[in-house]
Amino acid sequence: MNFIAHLFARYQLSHMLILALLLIVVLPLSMDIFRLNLIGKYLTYAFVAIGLVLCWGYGGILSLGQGVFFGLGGYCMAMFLKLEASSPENTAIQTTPGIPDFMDWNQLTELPWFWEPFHSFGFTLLAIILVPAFFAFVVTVAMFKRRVGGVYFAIITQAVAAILTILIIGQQGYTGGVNGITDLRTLHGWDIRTDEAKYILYFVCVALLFVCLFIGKYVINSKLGRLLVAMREREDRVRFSGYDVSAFKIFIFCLASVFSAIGGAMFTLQIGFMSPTFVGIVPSIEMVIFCAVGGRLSLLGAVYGALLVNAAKTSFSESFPELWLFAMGALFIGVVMAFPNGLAGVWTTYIEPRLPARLRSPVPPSTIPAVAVTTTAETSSTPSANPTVEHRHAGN
Amino acid sequence: MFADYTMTELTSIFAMQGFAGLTLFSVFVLMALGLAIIFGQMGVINMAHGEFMILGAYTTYLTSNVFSSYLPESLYSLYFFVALILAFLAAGALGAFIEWAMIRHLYKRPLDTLLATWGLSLIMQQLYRTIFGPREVGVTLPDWLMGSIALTDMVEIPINGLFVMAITLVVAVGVGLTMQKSRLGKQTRAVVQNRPMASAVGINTARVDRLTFALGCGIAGIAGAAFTMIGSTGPTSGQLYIVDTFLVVVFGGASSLVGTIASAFTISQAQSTMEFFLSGSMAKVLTLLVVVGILMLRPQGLFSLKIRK
Amino acid sequence: MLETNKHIEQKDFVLSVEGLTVSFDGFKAVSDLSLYVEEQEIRVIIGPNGAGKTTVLDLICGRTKATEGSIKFKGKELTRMNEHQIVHAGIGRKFQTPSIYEDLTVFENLELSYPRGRNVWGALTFRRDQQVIDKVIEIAEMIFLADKLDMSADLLSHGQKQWLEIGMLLIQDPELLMLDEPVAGMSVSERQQTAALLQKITKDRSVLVIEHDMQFVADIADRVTVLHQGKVLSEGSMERVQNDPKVIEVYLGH
Amino acid sequence: MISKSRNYDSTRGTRRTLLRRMLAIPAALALAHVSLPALADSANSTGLAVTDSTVTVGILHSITGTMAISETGSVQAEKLAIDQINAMGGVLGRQIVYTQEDGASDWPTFAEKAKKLLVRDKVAAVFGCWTSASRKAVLPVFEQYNGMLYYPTFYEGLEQSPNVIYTGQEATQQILEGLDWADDAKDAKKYFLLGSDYIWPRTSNKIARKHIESVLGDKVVGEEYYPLGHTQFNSVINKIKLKKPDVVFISVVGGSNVAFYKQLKAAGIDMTKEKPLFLTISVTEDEILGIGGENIDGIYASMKYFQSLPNANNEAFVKAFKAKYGDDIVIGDVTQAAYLGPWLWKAAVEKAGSFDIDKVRAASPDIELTTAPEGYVRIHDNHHLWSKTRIGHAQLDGQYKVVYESSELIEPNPFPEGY
Repeated sequence: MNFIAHLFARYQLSHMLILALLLIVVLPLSMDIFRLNLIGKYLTYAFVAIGLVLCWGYGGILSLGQGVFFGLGGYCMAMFLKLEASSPENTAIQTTPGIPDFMDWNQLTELPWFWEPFHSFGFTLLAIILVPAFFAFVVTVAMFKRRVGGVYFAIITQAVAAILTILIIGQQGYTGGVNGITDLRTLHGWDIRTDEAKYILYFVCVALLFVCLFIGKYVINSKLGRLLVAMREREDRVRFSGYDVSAFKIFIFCLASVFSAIGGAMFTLQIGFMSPTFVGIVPSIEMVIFCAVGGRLSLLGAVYGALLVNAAKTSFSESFPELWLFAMGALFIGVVMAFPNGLAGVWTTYIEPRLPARLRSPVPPSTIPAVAVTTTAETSSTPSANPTVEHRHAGN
Repeated sequence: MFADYTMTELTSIFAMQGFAGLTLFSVFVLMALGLAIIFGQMGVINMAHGEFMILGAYTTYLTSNVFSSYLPESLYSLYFFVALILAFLAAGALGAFIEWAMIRHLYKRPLDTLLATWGLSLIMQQLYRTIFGPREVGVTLPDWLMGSIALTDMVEIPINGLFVMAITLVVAVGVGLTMQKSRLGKQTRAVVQNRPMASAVGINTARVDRLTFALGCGIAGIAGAAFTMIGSTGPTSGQLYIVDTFLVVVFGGASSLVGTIASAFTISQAQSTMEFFLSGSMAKVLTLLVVVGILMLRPQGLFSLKIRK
Repeated sequence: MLETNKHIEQKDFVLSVEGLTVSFDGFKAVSDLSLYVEEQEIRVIIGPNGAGKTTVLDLICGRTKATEGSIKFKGKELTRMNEHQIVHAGIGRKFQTPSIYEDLTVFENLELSYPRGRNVWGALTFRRDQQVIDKVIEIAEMIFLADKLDMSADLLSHGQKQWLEIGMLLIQDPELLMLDEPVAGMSVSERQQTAALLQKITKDRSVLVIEHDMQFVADIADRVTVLHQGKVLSEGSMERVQNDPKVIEVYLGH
Repeated sequence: MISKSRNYDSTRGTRRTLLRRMLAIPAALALAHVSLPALADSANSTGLAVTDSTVTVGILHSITGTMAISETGSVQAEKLAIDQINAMGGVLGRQIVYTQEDGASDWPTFAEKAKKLLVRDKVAAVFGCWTSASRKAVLPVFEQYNGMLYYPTFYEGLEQSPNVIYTGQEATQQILEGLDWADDAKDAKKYFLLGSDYIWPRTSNKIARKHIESVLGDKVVGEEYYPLGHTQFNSVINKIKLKKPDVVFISVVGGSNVAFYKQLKAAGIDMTKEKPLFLTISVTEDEILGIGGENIDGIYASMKYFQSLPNANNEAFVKAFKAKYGDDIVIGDVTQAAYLGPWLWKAAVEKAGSFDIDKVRAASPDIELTTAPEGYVRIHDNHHLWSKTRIGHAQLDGQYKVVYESSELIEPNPFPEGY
């Protein structure tokens, strides 16, 4: 019982349960598959937002190029699905049957070497994790070792996003160009376009999201999480406590990029195509705003942020498309200026304290570890559950 | 690739290509100067910089319309000069307002200025779209700006390119003098180096911030007005410039105006040379890659003093 | 005297700095400086503002890279090592202004400094076991903060923050401790407590201190090095240094 | 003309969608298919948004984002056509109501909105999309949910869906005639190909190169691509000067156009001298509005429609368009093609006597429109239009003067053999 209580506290399980209830029970029951599929799409952005909470909220590393990793994950998955959709029987009318249609249009006569391994689903799954992680490592290792941070890092990630977009569009024989990779049909013979498939993929997406949430929570609760908070304000001190700061930054950035890539892969599966529009600067910045709206220090907040902003975008653009950009812009400015900790900040500072005690999270926000030292050495709290911490960060 | 051409042809092409590089250089300097002031001196990242430029472009468009509708035709050839000044004032005034309403609350959070100004850029884009329509507007140029000077049969120097260079020169010298000699410039540098101390010796730091930001935005406005000669004017045109501009500033070593100019020169020459030998897309990718690569190895940029931390 | 020292076996020195030079755009902040610290010695560096005192500490702990010269710690060359590697070698550094994690509690501050789980994997799998808790409490008692363990660090007084930072170094158990103005901004009673603390903690390690407070220096120093314009002006016992005409010239001459 | 394999492809597509419909729609509806088509309740029982007095269609274009520049004209034309049809009494006695969605220049948004229009709004037809990328994004949606898309833009071809009617020209229709004209009337021998870097210019230039080299026996002296939105063209202008082509064949799109022509003019190239001759397939009257007539005076364009086309249909169309949207408005090729969409749909519905998608599809081939502003069009079995190609000569006032017109309707050939 104690152990369970401990888990509850440590992972904010009650909050997780509410989210799970919402995503697994309430939404699927109250929505048709069209809307639910949309929710599934929003959730793929939530993966990116969760990653941003880790690397931006906790690590202080703002990346304006998360779309790059979303895209890499998505493209890996899309390459596999496209190869399956381009079987020689399906593409018999082409000059070269058996290669994707856009390659045929671009006069390629054989599959490029880097496409070959994507015939294997196992390799594809590995690639979805490893390719973005490797890419993130290459991009960051030089910079973090040389202590490039903050604004400079943000601008360089932006440039990386620009480079990759131009490359993908320019090398259309290999990548599908600006159209992206479209018309994906089956996964191991299973038609991913049917309603049943959409339901199943939605639940897979939710399950993976919770896996990422738990990994994120674990990282934040670990000493590494506290080190990130420490690094954000006193990088030198961390270094002089004997930690290789760059290694931690590289790790958290790679982790965030892997989360983004999983989101991208789930996007491809649920929506049925992948295109370079995700890799660019604009979607990358939008993903930052999902995270900011939800609260840059709250993993769960990031999920709600992604859901709410996108739901608002969809409903707004159905009724007043012109107003949408105004609303979006105002949202950016408002959140940054008035609520730097987003919805989660509003919740912990304004709403939660007024709730009856039993509705609050199991660990009262004021609990801090030394209580653990004197009473039960097991309990602990997370930085995100501590409103003073968040509030103070707002002023930094 | 040159075997089929005569020496004269090659010489003239290289001359023209050099000029093309210089034009690109001027364009980069104009784009980057305003940003270099705001980012380099104040540490604020203005993602709406492109939209301030387009404000200048729309101001030029409006001025041209007013001149052609209400003023005698003889004055029309001069409208561009009026437009340049109006563009500076319009963008500067908006900049001052934005600084007051938004930026000054965020000085301690540079990454957040980035997000807030991105929001601002969305709003400005939609405003342009609502006011001027989603289509590009055609800015009519006075005739004297349109032609070219033929030096030889092959070598023709575009007048608007020369004019852009002239504007760039004037603006760059003006900014240099302002920052080095004028009261505002000295105060700005004082505030950059030590804000509390500057405040203690009686400098109104809030006013300096506002004027610096307004100056940066005003220069963006001039850049936008100048770009009507060579580029398009539409609600989203500004976004095209933002990545290039930031890279020029960062590559130059953010706090140094000389660095910005040197970096604009390096990048523009590299890009224009590569464009000639490779395809346009690959030239762009290669230029960006080299710049990013160098920045990874030398994060402080081309020009920066080695200082005690 | 320096010359003779040099030929004594180097093993006696915990730290030997030789010919150290660093220049910032031509300005030599430290110039051809040599310095030797023995085991269990408390060495105090004094000197007027801009003498290069803090820069010397920065150079030793790897924060600034030397232009020339060598820094050997227990026979290991430090100039090519990173900050964290230097820490692992056994050097701890306290900054001039208290450098603690204000978003975290006193307990967490100390815990983070505990020398275990210092790589990514170690940090992920680090567990707060009894050993860690005991050590944290032990150190906290030493730095007079045992009753403030669960307080957020930014609520501490200035002096307490200085102590906390010292505690964060102690928990690493370094062989060489470098302190930059440890009593600056402290009240008289806090100053006395700090002096006692320093006496206690230097029993089994060497300490390099920068300090302006001459009374405090006299209380703790084994030997004193005077820096001026990036060079060693004088070195020896407090008494000897105080009577050195060159030192008097620099401090009182103008 | 269409090879056997293409026929196989299109029937296979139809069978696939039919099969899906059989699964999706209760047998009762299948029975309704055999009842008299003109009966009101049969039209209302297609599962589409059709009532006794109205039928709902969708309009899906970008009205925000970078593509809003181009797509605005299409939206206006489609609304005008719908108004005119309604004024004439509607379709099968029903007034057309439209639901407009914003694709926001973002391909996934297009897919999302297309799905919304088909699944939730159950529209009887969708008029929309502009870029190839947005069409590719919505295509699986239209095939899966069996909708009908009327797509207005001239495009690269290589596609033929049972669920799309392509009212613009595919690449061969637009390009080959223009190149033949340049070779024949202007005696061009050397060509320089220039485009924005994406699929349409690349495919177009691929076809153009093949035609120039194999059919005309001429020479391509350069082929260049610049990223979308690029604004610095001085280097390529220098290359053009160096290579001295007879014709520069241009497929640059969007804001880049403005930069390109302004810089061309400033570099001392007088386009009216036709040395070299500039032949574009991407600049319509819409784009000239942004470029400025004085900057582009003298170039040629190869398209199926120009605002200045001298025929009665077009004069009425231009008049109606200006009456609705103001005298300053201009009409380009795509705008006219978008205008055809609702009319072609109306004709097909009336021929089928039903709004049912499958019946409309079956009725579509050989639908002809004698009232089209471009003159006369007819839907080919491959869902593209038979149309004429014209060469326009850009004038100072921003209009094209038609200097050449193909003598026959040109057959659409989206999968050209040998290209």
